[in-house]
Amino acid sequence: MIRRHEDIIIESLARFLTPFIQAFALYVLFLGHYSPGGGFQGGVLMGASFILLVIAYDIIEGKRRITEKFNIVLNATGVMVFSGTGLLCLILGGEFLDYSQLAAILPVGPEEARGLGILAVEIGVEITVAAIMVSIFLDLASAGEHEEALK
Amino acid sequence: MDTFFITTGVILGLLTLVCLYRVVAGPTVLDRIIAVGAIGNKTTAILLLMGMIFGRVEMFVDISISYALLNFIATLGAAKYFRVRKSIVPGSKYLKEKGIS
Amino acid sequence: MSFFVTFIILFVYWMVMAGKFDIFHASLGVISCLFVSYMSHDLLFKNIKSGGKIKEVVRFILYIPWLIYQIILANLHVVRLALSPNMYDLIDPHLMRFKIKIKKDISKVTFANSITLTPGTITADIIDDEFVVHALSQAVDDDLMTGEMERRVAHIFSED
Amino acid sequence: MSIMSIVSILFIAGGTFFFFGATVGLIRFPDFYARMHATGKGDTLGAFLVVIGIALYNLHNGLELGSILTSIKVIFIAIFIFLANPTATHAITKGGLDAGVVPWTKEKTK
Repeated sequence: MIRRHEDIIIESLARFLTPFIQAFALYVLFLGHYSPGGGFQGGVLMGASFILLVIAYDIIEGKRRITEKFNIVLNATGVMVFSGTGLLCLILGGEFLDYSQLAAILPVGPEEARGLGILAVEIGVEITVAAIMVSIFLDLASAGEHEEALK
Repeated sequence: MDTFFITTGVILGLLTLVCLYRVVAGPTVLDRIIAVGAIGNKTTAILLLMGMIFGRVEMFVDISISYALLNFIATLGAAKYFRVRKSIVPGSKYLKEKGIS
Repeated sequence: MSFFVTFIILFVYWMVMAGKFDIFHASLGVISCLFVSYMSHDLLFKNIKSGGKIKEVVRFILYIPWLIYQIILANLHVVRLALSPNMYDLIDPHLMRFKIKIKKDISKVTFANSITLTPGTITADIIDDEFVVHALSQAVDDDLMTGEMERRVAHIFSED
Repeated sequence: MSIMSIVSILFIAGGTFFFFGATVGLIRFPDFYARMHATGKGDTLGAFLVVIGIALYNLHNGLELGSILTSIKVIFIAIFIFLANPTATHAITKGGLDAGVVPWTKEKTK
């Protein structure tokens, strides 16, 4: 029922492209403040690379790489990174997401601390967006029954 | 040189509008997918031309790469989605049953 | 093995994309490339064999100019058909199928994409060692039947 | 006007011409397999030429590290288009074949 290697052209190209798309997604995340980009766009590209793999192979291969449980954990981790950074600022005596307070625990000045704080928040956004995209795609593509869809 | 870039961009934009006719009028879904893919290719080029006009190519090239990637994945996904639905054209027979060509 | 090769390729790619060579960005690059190569090191190279890769890459690069010449011919062919007023007399679309001799997956993929890019033919399907090709007019599949492209592709991946 | 800008103008104009041919083919050809021929080839070469022309023109102010890196990135787009476009063409054609769209042939119209 699940036919593997049904189309070697798409499969080879997906295998060739996926690492580069993922590296590009992380590039968009980390250099977002020099060029358009950031957490959301990087997360979309990261999720899209996974969707490309699922399209080229099948849903079983996708679930072998990221299981549903791990996906839920990733969702929660992203939100926790985001809100944890904000809460850390709150605990350190500033307002919510007031990154300059992070300088108290980091060995840098307030300006660099602000940049690092934004980076941490963007990492959280990226993880959440990628995980949510993947789970929405899996739910839609399989209509609730993962073995049936996109074979 | 800017005039040349703007002219090229306008021509490509008009071609995009012509492709839009196929998106609206295409008899089957696959025609629409092709036309959307063609529009995406032109948009990749138009984004780079816009970067040349504004003098910020290093910024627009990232948008262009992302656009090309997402366009490609969207085309593949649409093609795969309509492949598992066996009949697109009403009344057509499934080709594999009677053998191709 | 494939992990390290993937990491090196991705790191070069990252540094070219980033264009910033200070310690902070380089360490970010190392982190993200390690992450990506951990996630997908089995994708880029399925089974790496020692030797022969460099020769294939060189032969592939030497193949590209001939391919670009064929692509330009293909485009002139399509544009001439599209712009000619009596287009319906000139085109004769049909499906054809033929067997090929090359075995490796990568050769098949190269051959299929080359067929798609060259005059008047599109690879529609690959069933084991049989190609289904949609041709736009009768003259072009005679070109394909001479088998020159298949010989060239087989030469790249040393299958001749 | 240096030589490089003239060459890049030629490239971009050629790419626009092939885009034009592809679009006319997309409108005029009888069925979607034939339209596939127009877009799959014409758009590939058109986008490829335009992108290469832009990468060349980007270097006309002299060879600095930043502009060379930007040109390499632009050439990545060209390589990507070169790989991705035939694959998308193949995917749609296979989709049409599997979905049972009968190709238009000459005998049917007579």
